[in-house]
Amino acid sequence: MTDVVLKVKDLAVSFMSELGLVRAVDGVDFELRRGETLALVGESGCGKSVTAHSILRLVEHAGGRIERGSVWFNGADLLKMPAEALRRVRGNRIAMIFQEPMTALNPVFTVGEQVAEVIREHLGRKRKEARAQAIDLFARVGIPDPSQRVDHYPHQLSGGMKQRVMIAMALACSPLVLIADEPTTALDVTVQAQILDLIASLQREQGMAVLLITHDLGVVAEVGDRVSVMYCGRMVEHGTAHEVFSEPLHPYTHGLISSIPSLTAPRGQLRAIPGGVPDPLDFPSGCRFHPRCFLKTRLETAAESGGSRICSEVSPSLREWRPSHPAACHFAEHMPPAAKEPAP
Amino acid sequence: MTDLKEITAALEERAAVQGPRRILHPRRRLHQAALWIADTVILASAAATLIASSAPWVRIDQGSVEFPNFRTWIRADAAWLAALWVYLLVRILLGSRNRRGWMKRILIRGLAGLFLLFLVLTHLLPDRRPPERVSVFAEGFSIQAPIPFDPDHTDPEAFRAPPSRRHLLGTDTQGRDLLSRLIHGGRVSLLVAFCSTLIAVSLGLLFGAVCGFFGGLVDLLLMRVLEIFLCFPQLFLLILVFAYLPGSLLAVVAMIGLVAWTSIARLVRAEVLRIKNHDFVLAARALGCPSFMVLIRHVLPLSVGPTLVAASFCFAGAMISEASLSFLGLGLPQGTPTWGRILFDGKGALDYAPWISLFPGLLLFLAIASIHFVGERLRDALDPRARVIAPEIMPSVSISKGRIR
Amino acid sequence: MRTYLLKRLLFCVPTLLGITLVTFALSRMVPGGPLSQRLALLHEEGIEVGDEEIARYRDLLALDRPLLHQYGTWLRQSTTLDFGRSQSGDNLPVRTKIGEALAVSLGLQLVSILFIYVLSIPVGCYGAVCYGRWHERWVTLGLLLLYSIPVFVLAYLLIVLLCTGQVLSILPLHGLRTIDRQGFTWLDHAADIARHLVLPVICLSAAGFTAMTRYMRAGMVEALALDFVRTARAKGLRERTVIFKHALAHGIVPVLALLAGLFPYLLSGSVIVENIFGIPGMGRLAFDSVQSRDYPTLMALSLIIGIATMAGFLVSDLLQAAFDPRVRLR
Amino acid sequence: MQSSTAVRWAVLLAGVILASLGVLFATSIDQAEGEAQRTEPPPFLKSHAFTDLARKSLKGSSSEPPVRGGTLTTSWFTDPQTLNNITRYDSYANRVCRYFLFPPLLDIDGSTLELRPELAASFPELSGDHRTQTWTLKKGVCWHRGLADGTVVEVTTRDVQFCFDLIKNEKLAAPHLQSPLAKFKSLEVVDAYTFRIKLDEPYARAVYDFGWEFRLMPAHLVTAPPERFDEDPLSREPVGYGPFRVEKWDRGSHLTLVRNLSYPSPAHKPYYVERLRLLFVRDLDQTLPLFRRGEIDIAVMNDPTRYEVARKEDDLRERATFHEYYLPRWLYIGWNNDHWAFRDPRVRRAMTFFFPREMMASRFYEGHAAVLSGPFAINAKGYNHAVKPLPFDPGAGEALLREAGFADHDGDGWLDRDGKKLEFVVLEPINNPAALESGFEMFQKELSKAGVAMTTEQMAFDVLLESRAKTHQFAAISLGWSPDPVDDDLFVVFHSSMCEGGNNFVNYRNPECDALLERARVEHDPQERIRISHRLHEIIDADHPMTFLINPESLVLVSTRIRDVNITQLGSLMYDWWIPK
Repeated sequence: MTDVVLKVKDLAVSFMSELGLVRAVDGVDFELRRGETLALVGESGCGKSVTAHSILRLVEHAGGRIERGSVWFNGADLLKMPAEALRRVRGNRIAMIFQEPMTALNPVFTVGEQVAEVIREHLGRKRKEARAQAIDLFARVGIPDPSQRVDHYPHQLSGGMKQRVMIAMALACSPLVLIADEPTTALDVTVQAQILDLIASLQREQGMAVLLITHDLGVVAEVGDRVSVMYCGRMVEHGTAHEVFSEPLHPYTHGLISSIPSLTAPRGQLRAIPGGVPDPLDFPSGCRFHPRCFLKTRLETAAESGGSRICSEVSPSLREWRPSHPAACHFAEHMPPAAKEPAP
Repeated sequence: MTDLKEITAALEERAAVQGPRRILHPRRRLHQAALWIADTVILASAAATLIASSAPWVRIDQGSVEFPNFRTWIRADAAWLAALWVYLLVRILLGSRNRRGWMKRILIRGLAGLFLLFLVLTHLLPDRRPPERVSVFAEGFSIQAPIPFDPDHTDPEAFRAPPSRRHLLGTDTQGRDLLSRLIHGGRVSLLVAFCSTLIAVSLGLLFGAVCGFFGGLVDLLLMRVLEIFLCFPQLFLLILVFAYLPGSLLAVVAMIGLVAWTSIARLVRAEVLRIKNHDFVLAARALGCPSFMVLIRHVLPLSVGPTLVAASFCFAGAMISEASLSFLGLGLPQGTPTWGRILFDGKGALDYAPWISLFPGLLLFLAIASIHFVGERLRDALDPRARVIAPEIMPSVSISKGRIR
Repeated sequence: MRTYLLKRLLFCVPTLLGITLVTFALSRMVPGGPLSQRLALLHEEGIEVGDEEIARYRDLLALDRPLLHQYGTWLRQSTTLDFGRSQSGDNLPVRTKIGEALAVSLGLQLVSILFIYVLSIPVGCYGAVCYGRWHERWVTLGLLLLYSIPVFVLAYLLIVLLCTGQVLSILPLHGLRTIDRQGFTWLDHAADIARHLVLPVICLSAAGFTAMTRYMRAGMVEALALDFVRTARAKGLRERTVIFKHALAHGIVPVLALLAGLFPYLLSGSVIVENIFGIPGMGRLAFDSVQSRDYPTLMALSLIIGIATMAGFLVSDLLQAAFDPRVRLR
Repeated sequence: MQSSTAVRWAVLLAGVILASLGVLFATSIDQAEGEAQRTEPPPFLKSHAFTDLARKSLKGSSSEPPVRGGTLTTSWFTDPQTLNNITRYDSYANRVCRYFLFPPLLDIDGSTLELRPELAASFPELSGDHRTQTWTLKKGVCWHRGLADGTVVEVTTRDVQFCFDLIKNEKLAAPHLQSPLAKFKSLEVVDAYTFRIKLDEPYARAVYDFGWEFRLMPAHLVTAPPERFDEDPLSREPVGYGPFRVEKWDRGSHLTLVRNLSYPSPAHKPYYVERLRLLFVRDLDQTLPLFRRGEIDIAVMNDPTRYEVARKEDDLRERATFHEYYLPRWLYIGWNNDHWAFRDPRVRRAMTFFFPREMMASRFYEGHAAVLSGPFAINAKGYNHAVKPLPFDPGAGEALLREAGFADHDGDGWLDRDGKKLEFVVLEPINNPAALESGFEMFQKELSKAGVAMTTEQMAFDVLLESRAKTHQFAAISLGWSPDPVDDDLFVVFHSSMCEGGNNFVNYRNPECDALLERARVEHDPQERIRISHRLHEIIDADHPMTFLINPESLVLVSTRIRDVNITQLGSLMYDWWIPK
């Protein structure tokens, strides 16, 4: 077992809203290994961003409350750590980049200053030294003539360039873990590819673990080593990218994969998962996917009575249906391989 | 944090259908109190003649039943009661959750009916209080008003009396009951504040919208006019008002209004400039709406939010400056009881009869605090970002053990 | 930058012309005038003045020349800073009168502005950071209490509490300096003035401070909700840096824009404070010249207050441009 | 927020508020009891000293001999506009110049209100037809500043000639001086100290006018030409010859006068005080706080209620003596005699019946005002005490109105006559004292009970005078008059010729009154002048063109630091006050 850098156990985060308590994340477990890219995948609103933000306890500032669970990093639980100790980890050992580079940088300070301050803070460098280090960081992330760009303001840079600055900022103290919260969603496709290549090369260079949060399965297929699929605040499937894409064990994953339009496949109506994201206030009982699950309907029709009722009563826990390929579904063995038989 | 935005959108949809169960705002108790205070102040001012008057409500005198209080009513009383019904109407419509509902329909119709009745009454009643021929404390059974003193009734043996059972808030240096003067004074203060805010908002909106929306030469010229008015300290308006129409309500309202509108104009101009380049405005233009229509239907409604908030602060400011004006000898004539005037008259007696200034000051504070919190509630209500997800989770810093490190 | 300053100066001219014209029209349109003011004073003294003396006196004051002509001569003279002589009876050159008053008032107002900004920024930040907590709620109520007390009531309360000896007698009550100050070192002079300025500055800036705090808090609440604050935290900066560097730099910009509105506000507020604390400043001079219909002083005052406010605008715009690089001075 | 902390905080805050209220209540005292009904003229001066230290400072009670020196500070409302002796006209400049810097030829003795020679050696000799006066100056009176080389310059007829020519000069802008001295046509210098002036027709008060009005300036120091005379540097740094000279004038803040012993001051005005400081306090409510801090020694109280409260405070009783005296001033409501309703004297008398003057004097003025029945100060010799002021009697008022034909014909509750409702507006200057304002409110209430609609309107004083009073565009007007303390000339107020251009705002025309006024102007014998005034008093009370209200009392606190505190008929002039070491 390559050493596990980050281990999240039974994480649950809730928000208080006018309509009552919203459990955005309800018991999530996953591990992140050194040098590996774990992709956290799910529809919008399934709690993947909230999970990412609660690792560094940023969610508390956005009003969320971490109800239970623990995040193990370097033998310590980040959630119970005193604020000062956690602060020394943020940006230093675990770094994070965000989705909209447009607003993620402070418009009134130069980009160089915003990177140098991390170096000054964590590595204790003097002002001039930090600036020099910032310049060569810009060079490493591929920003042209960095010595000039360092004194520019965010509104003078393009989206892609700003995301490179964010990456430079994250890599300033060569962190062990990089959490990338949908880093490419706001960028157009060409720039997206450059950013992903950049992250991959830096990862290889520093042996950094990357937790990539995305809803774009194409990105997962390309860079993801292992994949975790989330639905309504719960983990429904883990596995290596290859396994999950070829033989998904959970109907939701299967539905996701089969809804990817591929250039080669014959034209025709796109297959989409029926129904919509359930109401965050009252999730369906038992397995949260059962109202939209094609497997459940198929089993009902196949008159194996009593079988499908369990779906709507007991919420399935993660079971190792295949070695290191757990899925949270009662009838995972009946899952048809994705490639051969697309869902109805 | 995209999915937080998704969750908000989902909740928003849900709230639109079912309506949020309870408004979760860190200041909700304060806002509630503020609304109650505003209600009581407006109710008291509207029914001032009923509440604080030496003419009893009903007098039964050897078989003949009289209503002396009603005979002292003048046109202003009826107008104020009409205003009260309008206020209640607005309060019910805005306050409650579900717009529909049968109970509400009846209430609205009832209030509208009463409103018309009082409008009619306004024309029937004389515009000046008829002579009090009948001696006030005649014999026979009579139901007194809760505060049995007129605002200008001098109580010979209670000069500068501290608060007692007979005079709840004590009397001023001329032996007049302070509580009844404050109630009647509330009327004039609210009127002054309302009218000057009306002037300030209307001028401000007009100016700001035109300046912001049309830009170019129009903006250049109008901004110069705005600057002229802004450089014009209230002091210089004294010239015109000081001799020309001193001491009249119109003068005081004009002076306060003409100074306050500049800040609203600048606010509206900034808002309009910001909203002008939004997509939906360009879309409206693309659809061929005449620019005037675009301004009125699309741009202005959006800038109403901050304007309302500024208006509520201007309302509060007007009540205070009315007091400062009386300090300069330019406020309303010495006889008319307004909160500012009573406060000013009591200033000399601060150390030997402090209640004369203390209670109007307290009342002024309560009124201004309630206006401020209502304004704040308005701002939060109109700002979509904080509406559904309770601002309790608005970004705030978790301070461990109360120290910002 | 220079073209911007030139453009701003160019724009000042029509505004200043407008202000002086409006003041001129206002003062002439109002009934009464320096002559009737003087006759009223004489009536008060029981002295009766015959008609021919009044007629001779009127043409000495040159009141009956055509209005536009009077405005033209005034304008020509004011370009050489010769504002003529005050008609309020003391016949001092207006320049010296305003000079004395400006020196006093400018000091008082600048200290007040400093006091307002220095205090309102931290309190605004505190209000934003602890928005919704119970102690912040009491602070807000306290600020509202301060805002809703008219200036003169606050002044009298402070005087009764701190000056007259009924409770305390630690602060001086009247004027800017103690009268017999022989043998004062410059330090004593400074301390003396400072002690005299304490109460006036507090009264003058109380309302301004509460209003500014409210705007500051609104700006900070908005700034704290922006994404770069989250990034700053994710970078592991200290909480102090996140708030007072990142959020404050963004939240302070709207508050700087208010600087322009402070000048005229402070001037009209200082009328009351200068009257109560006996400080011969611009507020009192303006109020006296309004009452005694002293046209030359009024015109000069309107010009100088206009210039001061224009300067206020310029300074606030420049500050905004300095603080926010996105604002390009064109 | 946990409810427990909120409760705790609320209780704490309420406690603080109640405590501060308690402290302030402790100093408040029961209200004043009414004064007894006034019948004969009230004594001119009532001085109260409540502690033996205070008694020691009263006039004549201290045994030690007076000592020169010390500084006495008092507070005035505002600066004198200018101290140029020729162009000064406002009351503050008049007081500083007339009493301290430039004493006139004849001065008024504060206690006896008689003329006394001051700069003049003696009273002038009058020619047979009273048309020429020969004045002689006192010798040895020197200007505070002599020539550049330091030689002392004495006040001589050279200065008198210079000033007389200056006043007669057309280009000089000083109507307040040229108008009263217009009667004196020419001046002839006899020798260094005597000069003769001529009038064109005899005038009884000519000696008083010239002696009191004529002003001197140092001829050797004046530089400005007549048309720009007030720009002379002497306006700011005045050079006088009187008992005091200006040490420092900090405009808007204070004026310090220091004693000049070279001036031969008359015996009754020794002026023991070394330095006199006038503090300009714009807000009258600050006088008492300044007095408490000891920054001023004399506190003139503008609010009778505040005076009554101060009189009962222990710490002020130790530190101050309390003085109440009548300065000549009478307030009135002038009814426009050409007004359709007020043309009838019965209606005017009815109005006086409705005004509760005694209640206003005793309640709102806390007993510090005397109700008047005629246009004279209460202590003036001319006041005829046989004419009693009409009592407050609404019944008699209504009877008079009915007699004048007013009744509620159309039943709307308001009195009217041949279709016109009795409704009028009383014009008032802007800041009338609060006590008078309350009096008017009571008046309004009483009239409203009787069915007469009265409202008040306030206006700037000069506009009120210029555009409404002089042009008779008013129904009723509330004004006041400060009569001349020595010998008031009512000609300008009541003579029919004064309706146009003069001060006869109410259009009062009565031939017998005109005759009396003309005789008073030429009558020299003081006893005869008093009989004329008494007769005038009776006529005016009968015609009742005005409702005479009150003569308010001046209320002054003087610090016990000062000895021999003697208040004269002209106010606190500090003739013989002194401050022990």
